[in-house]
Amino acid sequence: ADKEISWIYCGDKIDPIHEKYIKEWEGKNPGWKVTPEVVGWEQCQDKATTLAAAGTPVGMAYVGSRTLKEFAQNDLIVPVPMTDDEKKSYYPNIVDTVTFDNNQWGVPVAFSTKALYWNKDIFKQAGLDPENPPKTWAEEIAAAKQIKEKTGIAGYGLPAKTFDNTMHQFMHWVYTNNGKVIDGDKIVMDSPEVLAALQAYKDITPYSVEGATAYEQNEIRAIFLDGKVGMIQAGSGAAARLKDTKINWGVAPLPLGPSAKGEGTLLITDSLAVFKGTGVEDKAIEFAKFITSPGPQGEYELQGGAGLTPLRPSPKVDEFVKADPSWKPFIDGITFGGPEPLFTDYKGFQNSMIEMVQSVVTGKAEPADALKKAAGEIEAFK
Amino acid sequence: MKQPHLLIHRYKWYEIIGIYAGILVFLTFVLAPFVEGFLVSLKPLSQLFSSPYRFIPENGSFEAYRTMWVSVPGFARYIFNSFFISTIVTAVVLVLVIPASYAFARFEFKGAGLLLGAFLAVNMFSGAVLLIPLFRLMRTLGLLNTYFAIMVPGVAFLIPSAIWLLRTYMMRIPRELDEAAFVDGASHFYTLRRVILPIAMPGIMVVAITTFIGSYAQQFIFALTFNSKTEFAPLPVGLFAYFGRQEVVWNELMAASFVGIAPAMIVIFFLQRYLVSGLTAGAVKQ
Amino acid sequence: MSVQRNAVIFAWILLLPAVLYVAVIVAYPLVDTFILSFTDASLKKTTNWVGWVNYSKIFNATFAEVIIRTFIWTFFSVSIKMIIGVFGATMLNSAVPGRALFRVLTMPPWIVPMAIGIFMWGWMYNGQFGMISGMLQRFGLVDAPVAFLAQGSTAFWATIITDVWIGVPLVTLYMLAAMQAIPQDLYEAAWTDGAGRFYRFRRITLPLIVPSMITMSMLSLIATFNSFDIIWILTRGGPSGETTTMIIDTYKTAIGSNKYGEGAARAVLICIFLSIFCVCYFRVTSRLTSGDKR
Amino acid sequence: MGQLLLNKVQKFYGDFEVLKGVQLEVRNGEFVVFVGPSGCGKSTLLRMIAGLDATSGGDIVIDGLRVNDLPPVKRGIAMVFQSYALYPHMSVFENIAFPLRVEKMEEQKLKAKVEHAARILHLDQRLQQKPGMLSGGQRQRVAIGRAIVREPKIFLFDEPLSNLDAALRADMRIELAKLHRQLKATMIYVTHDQIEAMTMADRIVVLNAGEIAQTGAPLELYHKPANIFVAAFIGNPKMNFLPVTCTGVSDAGIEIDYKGQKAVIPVTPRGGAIGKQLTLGVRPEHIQIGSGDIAFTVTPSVIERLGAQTVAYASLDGESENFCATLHGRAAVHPDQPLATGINVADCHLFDEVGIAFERHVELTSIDMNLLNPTAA
Amino acid sequence: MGQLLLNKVQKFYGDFEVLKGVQLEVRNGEFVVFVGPSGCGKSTLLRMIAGLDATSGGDIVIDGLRVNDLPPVKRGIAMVFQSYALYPHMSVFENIAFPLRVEKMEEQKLKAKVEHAARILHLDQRLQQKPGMLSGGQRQRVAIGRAIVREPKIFLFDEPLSNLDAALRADMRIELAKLHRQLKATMIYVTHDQIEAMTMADRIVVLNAGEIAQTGAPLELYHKPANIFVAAFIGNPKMNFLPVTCTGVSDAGIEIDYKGQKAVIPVTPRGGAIGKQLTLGVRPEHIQIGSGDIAFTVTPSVIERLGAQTVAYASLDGESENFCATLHGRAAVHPDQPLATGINVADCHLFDEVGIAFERHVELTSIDMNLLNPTAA
Ligand SMILES: Nc1ncnc2c1ncn2[C@@H]1O[C@H](COP(=O)(O)OP(=O)(O)OP(=O)(O)O)[C@@H](O)[C@H]1O
Ligand SMILES: Nc1ncnc2c1ncn2[C@@H]1O[C@H](COP(=O)(O)OP(=O)(O)OP(=O)(O)O)[C@@H](O)[C@H]1O
Ligand SMILES: [Mg+2]
Ligand SMILES: [Mg+2]
Repeated sequence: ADKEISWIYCGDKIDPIHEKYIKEWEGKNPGWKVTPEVVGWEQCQDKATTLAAAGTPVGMAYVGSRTLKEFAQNDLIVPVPMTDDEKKSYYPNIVDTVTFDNNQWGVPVAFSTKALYWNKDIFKQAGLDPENPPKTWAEEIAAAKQIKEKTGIAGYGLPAKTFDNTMHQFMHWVYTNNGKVIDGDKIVMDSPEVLAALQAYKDITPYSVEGATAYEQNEIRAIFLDGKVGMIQAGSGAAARLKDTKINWGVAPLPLGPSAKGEGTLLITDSLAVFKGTGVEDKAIEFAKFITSPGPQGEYELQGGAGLTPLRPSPKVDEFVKADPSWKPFIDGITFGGPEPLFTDYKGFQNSMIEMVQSVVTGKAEPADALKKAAGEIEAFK
Repeated sequence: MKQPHLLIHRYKWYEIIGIYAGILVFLTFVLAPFVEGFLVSLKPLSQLFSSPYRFIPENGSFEAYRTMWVSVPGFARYIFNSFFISTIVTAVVLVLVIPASYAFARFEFKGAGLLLGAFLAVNMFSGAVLLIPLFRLMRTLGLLNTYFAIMVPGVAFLIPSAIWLLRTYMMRIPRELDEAAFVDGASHFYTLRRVILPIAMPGIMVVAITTFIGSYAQQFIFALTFNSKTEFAPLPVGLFAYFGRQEVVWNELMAASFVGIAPAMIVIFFLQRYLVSGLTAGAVKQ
Repeated sequence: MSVQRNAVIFAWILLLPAVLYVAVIVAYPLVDTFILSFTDASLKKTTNWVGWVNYSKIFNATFAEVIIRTFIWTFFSVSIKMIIGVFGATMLNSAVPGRALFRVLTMPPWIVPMAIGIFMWGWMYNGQFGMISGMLQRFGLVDAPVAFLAQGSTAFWATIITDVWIGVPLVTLYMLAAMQAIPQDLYEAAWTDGAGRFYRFRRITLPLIVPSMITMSMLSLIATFNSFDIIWILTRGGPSGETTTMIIDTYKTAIGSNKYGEGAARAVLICIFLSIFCVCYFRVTSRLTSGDKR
Repeated sequence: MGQLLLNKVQKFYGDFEVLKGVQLEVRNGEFVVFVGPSGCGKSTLLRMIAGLDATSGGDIVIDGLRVNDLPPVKRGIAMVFQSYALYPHMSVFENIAFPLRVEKMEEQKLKAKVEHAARILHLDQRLQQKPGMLSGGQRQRVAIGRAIVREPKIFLFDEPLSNLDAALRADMRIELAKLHRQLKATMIYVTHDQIEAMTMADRIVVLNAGEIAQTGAPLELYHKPANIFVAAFIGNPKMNFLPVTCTGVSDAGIEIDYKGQKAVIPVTPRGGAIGKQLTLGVRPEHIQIGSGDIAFTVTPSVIERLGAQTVAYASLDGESENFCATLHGRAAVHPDQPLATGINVADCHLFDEVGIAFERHVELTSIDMNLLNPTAA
Repeated sequence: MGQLLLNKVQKFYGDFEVLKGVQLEVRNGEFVVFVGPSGCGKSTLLRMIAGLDATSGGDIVIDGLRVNDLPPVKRGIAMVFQSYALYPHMSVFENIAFPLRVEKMEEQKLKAKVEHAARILHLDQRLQQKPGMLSGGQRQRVAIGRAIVREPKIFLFDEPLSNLDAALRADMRIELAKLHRQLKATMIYVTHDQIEAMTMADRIVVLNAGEIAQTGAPLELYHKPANIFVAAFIGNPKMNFLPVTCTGVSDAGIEIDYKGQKAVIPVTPRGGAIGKQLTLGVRPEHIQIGSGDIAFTVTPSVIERLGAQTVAYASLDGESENFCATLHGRAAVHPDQPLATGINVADCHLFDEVGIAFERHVELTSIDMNLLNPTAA
């Protein structure tokens, strides 16, 4: 009988491009079969974890790269070492997102970065230059204030719901101010850079969409699409949607904080992790590398609409950016971007971060205190 | 309007208004989310996220009720699965619960109270917490990725309340009926089958309905964890198919929800009489 | 005495399938959970016996807050459910045309898959696009959109309301049944003595449904205490943990952070709390209902 | 005051006419008993008087006021239900006090009233108990107590004794009769037990299928039943009926022929009876051993010896119904042994072919002076 | 055969001794009635005989076989329950056929049996109906039918008539008596209605608080009650009791003094009675208007005129209980008017200070020959 590589595939259905390449790979590897199991995004990762924890791991799963450390430390996954050539083919910093203990633990399969979207009509209405988006936090806050005061419309969309992307959004601010949460094994979050980011959050809140803690980023995006907020930071997916609206919009690199060294963003990747104990680890690695190799991956990520940023530079990408300049800010940010911090108890860390953001946004705590408290808490989650 | 014969049921005009107002308030609370859900299902996706809030959807249409079948092709199968699973679960629960309730209602034996309490305690642990041990068990039993993976734990968590309900009902059946059968030489089992079972039918109906609905509602978490095969997935899991990577197809999701619960609603509509009276009666009117 | 002994044996034969089933499917995982609560089980392949560590870890200021919050949340949710349920049952119990239809119309929240019901509430609570905020703005009661899930205080109540909504149909149904079991002649006697509708409700209906209310509130209490999906889908226990109840905390610990040992300890704690409740309940009811028989 | 007038009172359930225009006047202070077989409409009529059931036609007038549309409390009535309708969750005190609490009576006065009622009904010791702890008779008294405290003009009772056992029923009968004299209130009492009716009523109303069959004092119904229905219904064991032929009419009465024996029954004849098939009625207690104006031999199949009385049941030739005789306690009768019996014409009742009685020549006042003035009792 | 022996049968509920060593023998074909007040243990005893309740002590022997540990069906008994315990979902036919279905009797034979039973009980027309559509009496007959088809050795009835109304009760009494003669089976019948006991029993067993107070033929209990309890329980209205003093003893009987009047009661004396407080018992039906061996004047407060009889209730000086007299239907008594009455010593009962009767000089066989040979009835 055929040997099987089971693959937990997040989404509602298998992407046709992946389907095509699975066929191709199966054709090249007779006796092998890839059996994807489609699981909705909400439960995708939990399912892979549960299966592994219960001792029946799947061959391969689509997981957020942030969990790789936890999996690795608990001996659930096998390393997927990359050759230097392979590493070089990616944009900078991307390989870092899957690297831990000098080893790669997953193959990046999806990548996203963020940029600032602004509504030109609202800018105009508020007396701002619609063609000149804010370049720094100070400008951004000032613009938000002016919009709010002149038009009554919220100037900025700040998502702060108890949701994972609340931390992501904040990490964009940290990385646009050259901040860091963890350095090797040391928590370095209680730093002036991060404090400045948190202070900026506090400063912009009054001019943001009412009730920030009720919204996550997709909901904020919907408000922007509805023309009810001046600026948001969002992924490439927003651009695709904006094209269907009457809104006059622009997209620019994320504004920078006072300590910034250059354009930055949080680099979020999802990876294919190969689980230990299935007996097909080697073949699974082989397949993972195949399905993320420049050919298939390039086709997959440039379909647009899914909000993905290309993982590797290529002539095709350049062509693409030329055709649609709104892609540029997303790629420019990569150079100074940082990875999601890797923690053993990633959820614990994330909860503390969300808590910190929320306490500042709702005015329950001063930024400095909140930061100190969170920095203390996350020590336990390394 | 026909005047009731019992004058105590004759209302003054202001009482009628009061009652209908009360019912209106009550039903508003109960149905408001459905109204919202229904409106959502009528609006085109692009219009969903638009303010100011408009109660009546602009150029609303039933388009979602058509496209939902297209965007999630297996949807009919999910509804069928839900029905199928609930039916089997209900049948198994009844088979297990009827004799047990009879034992609790009729026999005095040591530890009856304790055992009854133990059944209640099952409800104190929510399924979510037991997920991992349950998963191991399902794997040991080799039930993963089958219909059984959803049915087996489902039955276990529905048994306690079913026993409580049916036991109360059976206790109201006059004991003389058992005794008469016993005197006539009927075995306990014969008595249960020929005497108690038919008389307890209204109570069994109630238990069947509540179990069916309970099973309908509970399938999600078990289905998700213990089953990976799309062909066995029930409605609640199917509904999650409308959550894309970036986008929830809200209007189709709501449309699908309404279509999905329609069969259960129809069942309830025809059985509500039995529901209320089955809970009330119990006593055998001779 | 053999007659009796045979009966007892038969009773056990009848019980055996259900008992065995529940024992294997539920009791086994329960015991597993109990044992787990004394280990450091996590994603790691090896687990160690740690004794009471998990339990001692639980007791800190934050968790005390969670416990208190859980109790308050449960208390309000159950009370409001009972109040609305009794109110609804009273309305549906009146002899007005259309009541059969109205009775059917109370059922949907019970039938609809829970997650869907919660999504619909999520829509209602949405500040920008939701019905409640929209209506309030339309009628000029507020001038800016209100995001009900944004503030701890409103989110707390929003989750309670949703929980109430899901629980109300069953409570209403039971209360309706309890009311219908009250003999009609009691009302006629009271009416003959001049008691008005409200007086009859207060002095006859209410006292006589108390036993049913107690039973229902206990069952409801167990369900509510363990109510998970509602809070999880609406707020994930936020903002700032202000809707985190014990079960949410347990889930976050066990499934979210993969600390199975600590999660199990929390689950055991929940069960202990509920058991204490139920014992008290049996005490109270047996006292309340004694001597009330006609 | 507690005077009640029923004027052509009708009740329909759908197309089914339960009460067919009942016409009745009840005097103040009277004790009226409605009797009749099950389903004849007694309860329905009572509930209409109480204001619990709607009236389909006719008027109900209490003390000159048409009350058809008034709620019960405004009619000045109190009702004692067959099931007692005690509130199981309230103590005896609270049960009795209920109507006063509704009125918001001041506590002091309320207490005095309840205690007074409890004393009358010998419930003083039970006031703090719940109804569940009381015996049937005590419950019944609580129900009456609840009616008493309101001091209604009219008491309505719906088979209040039917749930009690025989001994208790006898006791309660006496207590109710005493209570009636004590309170001097109008009482309307429904029962299907004719002994209750006979012993308690000033006046009995016999209902048959929604119509009044006869109204009168108990002994009037016993001695002068207006028709076969009443004759059969009143008296226990019930009257025996024999088919006879009318052979002549005179001032002394009607001459009849029973299987060849002729006798003149002292009743007032009505035109054209000669030759017709009539029905002769004779009560079991009027059959004597030996001979009489009409004599016949019966063979009892069942003998019931009650000590004080002996009841013999026999089948007569060609009759399907039992023929019954009540004899004294030591009567020498034995099953399956033929017995010579006789009846006197003075004890006989005679009914025409549609069941209407011929009036007997009996002076009722010679039996009970009260019949001259019923309300004086 | 259907012979039953109860040997020191005891029943405890916890520490509460419900039956205190009951000793009784029931002959084949006998109709035995257990009577006694509510709660005296009648039902418990019957259920122990049936095998529904366990025995705490003693033996139950049916036809020489100790059956204590046998299930009901092996005891050869059939039981008719007070509530009839009909299966509401089965037709009358199926209800009656139930015991035969349990036995898996062959269809043809089963049908014949059920139809035979239905004919006996006049249920032929009702076989296809459900119990809910039947009247009380019909339901009762179905319950009996279910007992009959099994052809048990012993029939057990637990108050089968208590749910019926008076008229139906009288009819069913006769039918049951007929049935007993027809089937010639042993029947044990529980009731708390002493009229039922008197009319149906070959032998009555009076139970009082878990003990047998007296066993005997109905008229034996009526004329020669062994103690005050039985004297009061048997007879309706119940016996009147007067406190008297014993002033002398002779062969003719015991001389007593009642408020100065002296009389000799014809009873067999027992040692040392002189000077003691005794109780004189006299039944209401033995009180006559005018005079007698003992005379006294009473003032009736309540008069019940039943037509055939008149019952007068009066209070005697210094007595709390009602004094009751049953007079003939046209007796000239009126409430609150003093009435001279008398009793004859031959009708009197006399009880010692602990309530045990002195034996009366009455020849029972002069009243009913059956008492010589009770089973011949
Ligand atoms: N709600 C109703 N709908 C239809 N018919 C009714 C209703 N209530 C009573 N009846 C009919 O009216 C008739 C009279 O009923 P009612 O209760 O007055 O009888 P009753 O004389 O009190 O009998 P019982 O002695 O059995 O109490 C019966 O034939 C009964 O079937
Ligand atoms: N299961 C039981 N547990 C405790 N006591 C009981 C039980 N059943 C009966 N008793 C008691 O035993 C006594 C006799 O009861 P039983 O039912 O035999 O009386 P009964 O003579 O049939 O009365 P009734 O005429 O009211 O039917 C009563 O005092 C009763 O309280
Ligand atoms: Mg009636
Ligand atoms: Mg009994």
